[in-house]
Amino acid sequence: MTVLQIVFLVTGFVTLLAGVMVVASPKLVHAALWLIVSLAGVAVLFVLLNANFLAVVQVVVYIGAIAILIIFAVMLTRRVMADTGPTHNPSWWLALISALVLLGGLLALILQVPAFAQAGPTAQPAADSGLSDLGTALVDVNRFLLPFEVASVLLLAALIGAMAIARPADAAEEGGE
Amino acid sequence: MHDPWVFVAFLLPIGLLLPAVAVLMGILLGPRKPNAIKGTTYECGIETVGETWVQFRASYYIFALIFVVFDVEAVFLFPWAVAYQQMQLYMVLEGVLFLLILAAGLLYAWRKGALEWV
Amino acid sequence: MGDPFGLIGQWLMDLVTGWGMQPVAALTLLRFLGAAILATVLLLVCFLLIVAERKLLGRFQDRYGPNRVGPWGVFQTVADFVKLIGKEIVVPDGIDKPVYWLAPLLVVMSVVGIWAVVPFAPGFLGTDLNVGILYIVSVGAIGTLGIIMAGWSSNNKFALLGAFRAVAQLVSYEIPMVLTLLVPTMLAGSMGIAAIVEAQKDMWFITAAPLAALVFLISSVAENGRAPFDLMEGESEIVAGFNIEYGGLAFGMFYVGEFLHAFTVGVLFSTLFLGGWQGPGAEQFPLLGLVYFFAKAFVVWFITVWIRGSFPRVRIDQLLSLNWKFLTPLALLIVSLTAVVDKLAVEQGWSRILALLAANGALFVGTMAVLGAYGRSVRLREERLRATAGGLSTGIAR
Amino acid sequence: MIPLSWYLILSALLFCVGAFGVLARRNAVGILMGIELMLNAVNLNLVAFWRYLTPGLIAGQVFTLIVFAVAASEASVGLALIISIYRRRSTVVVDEINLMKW
Repeated sequence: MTVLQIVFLVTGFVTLLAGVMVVASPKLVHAALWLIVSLAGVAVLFVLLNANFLAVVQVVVYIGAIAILIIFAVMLTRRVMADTGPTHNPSWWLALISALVLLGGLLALILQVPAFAQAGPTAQPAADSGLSDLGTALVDVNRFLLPFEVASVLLLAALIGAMAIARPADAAEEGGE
Repeated sequence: MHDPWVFVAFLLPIGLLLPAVAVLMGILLGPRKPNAIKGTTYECGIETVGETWVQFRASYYIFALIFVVFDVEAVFLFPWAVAYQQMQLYMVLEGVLFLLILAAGLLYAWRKGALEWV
Repeated sequence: MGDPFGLIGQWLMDLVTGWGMQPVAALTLLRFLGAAILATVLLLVCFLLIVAERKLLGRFQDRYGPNRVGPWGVFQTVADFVKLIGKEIVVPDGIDKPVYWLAPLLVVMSVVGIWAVVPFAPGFLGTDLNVGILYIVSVGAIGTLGIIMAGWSSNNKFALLGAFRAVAQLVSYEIPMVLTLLVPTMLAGSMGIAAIVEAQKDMWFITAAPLAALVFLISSVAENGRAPFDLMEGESEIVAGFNIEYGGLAFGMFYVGEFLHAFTVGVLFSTLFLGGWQGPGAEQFPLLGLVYFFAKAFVVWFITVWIRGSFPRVRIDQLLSLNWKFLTPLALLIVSLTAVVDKLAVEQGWSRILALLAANGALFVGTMAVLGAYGRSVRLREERLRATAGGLSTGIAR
Repeated sequence: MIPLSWYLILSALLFCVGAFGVLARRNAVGILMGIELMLNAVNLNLVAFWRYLTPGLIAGQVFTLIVFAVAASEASVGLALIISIYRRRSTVVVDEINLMKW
């Protein structure tokens, strides 16, 4: 057991436990907070994978933005959520069975492929140049320019669509003169 | 490779632990005589009306929404900014185009009056 | 006298390995000690910062400020601290205990965490992350989380309302802040804070990007939630805000977080735009770098306190308008303009700084013209309104 | 060194936990949280594959970034829908949002 392996096991356990709490927690705000713990755990795993940039982006985007959005939505729709009704479907055991079957299939697949048994990374990625390489790749016509600009359009569409949906009908009518 | 993070991995828990010790000290050393009045919700002495979960306006959500989209956008641009000095002009312009596409979203929100707080 | 920090580090390293430790373990131990010392010193410095700020605010408002405990009142915060320890922590019913207690700790942690990447002097910094700038943003996001947790767990509608307001403000002002952070990243070609300071050897970034620096300063002050942006603590409107149900040291921790953050704003501004520890002779004598660093940080911190003491609180609609209709579009323009002009200047062989300065100046003049036109239109509308209102009232009188 | 399969197993577990949440939660926001968990599991897979199999190519990181953008869009539109439905029908329980069923 190396130190890295221990760190991985602890982080993985926390991430997974938090994930279970997300789906099991009766209070929705608690579920959202557990989701944040789980996301932070994934960020630590990104660090273990030498993806520094993705790790901080994970925190900025997921914890700093998406989680806040989810908490806002939970609070805005709270009155009904405070109810004492069951938090899960009556047929939740069906869901459990499907999830377990899915897990079994995935595990069987993972353990079969020989390439996945690889004990460690083959090559070290470049430490610092990786970031500027990523930046160039995003705007290079021959590489990922199209996905990059499409992501921008996607975000624009999401912004406009979500705004059109979320605003109350009367506000939407009186807006825009 | 993980070297620079070791310090962070120490500093963050310590940053959490030190205030925790201070607060714990306050809890242990301070007197503790709870009663029903002290346990009530504080509203400058006025009795609380209704429950805590009053409905909030959706404007808060709208601002959070615009924030999320722009946050993702800014984060996308950071690798671009790092690579900026090795770039040709057209690559720089592509990054600016990325910015301006989203600026259109801000303009839309502005025109639609979603940025008004009324 | 060449490199005291390197020497001290080497000496400590030798000392610990001399006890028979593995070099890796010794390095880890030293890092742990460094982190512990940094966090402790920061929280202790807070005692002085609070007194200094209160004294300054007192002078700005033509009064003495704290002057009873110790010489010039420097022990005032210690006395306050002792008082806060001795207070009963009144915990209201119906709170969500783990969340309630975790919230103030997270707020302090988010501020202390920023200091991990701050370079105090050449070769004297916690750690040199290659994603330093985004690390600062991400740690700051945890503070926002702490505030919403505090507001939610308190079971008080004013706390919740205060938290909603605070979060709306914090997330809004994060956008211009993050956007202007792109400018130093572009100019330095790196997100590492040490590399950014290194890149300011010849010129500070404030000379190349004065507008970006200004926007960054404004949005940082707003992120800190102090006057004129102290809406999250509107005593007269929402009782106190998200921290209303906190007492004793738990409340003190929010206070500590705020005051430490104020100084951190100064540190970040001086690091990103004023060259950090850079200055004449700092390369040869790292101790001098430390002096420059703190001198610059204190100047910026003084300016933020001055702003706090001078401006009245804005309304929430003004706050959000200022951000979304002014700072964010301006930040977008600054980033686009800086990117294009700098690239053109390098390709055409113009002087970089002059081109950037000219672009900034043009943008400033343009912004002022737009603001002036807007102000005139508002004044005109008000005058017209007043005229019709006056006509009405005379009509009624007749 | 951490074997690649560890990451894959963890991500498979996380994915299935998220899938369970999506299937079993009655609350729409809860379902969305399950989706976020699943997206994270996918991200973890992408980054692990990038690191272990093709560290020379940047594609793994770019894919993850795109997933971030998609997740942000999905969350903002999904939550906007939920808020809109809540405002009209005063419920966020998906079983009760059945107008389109008939």
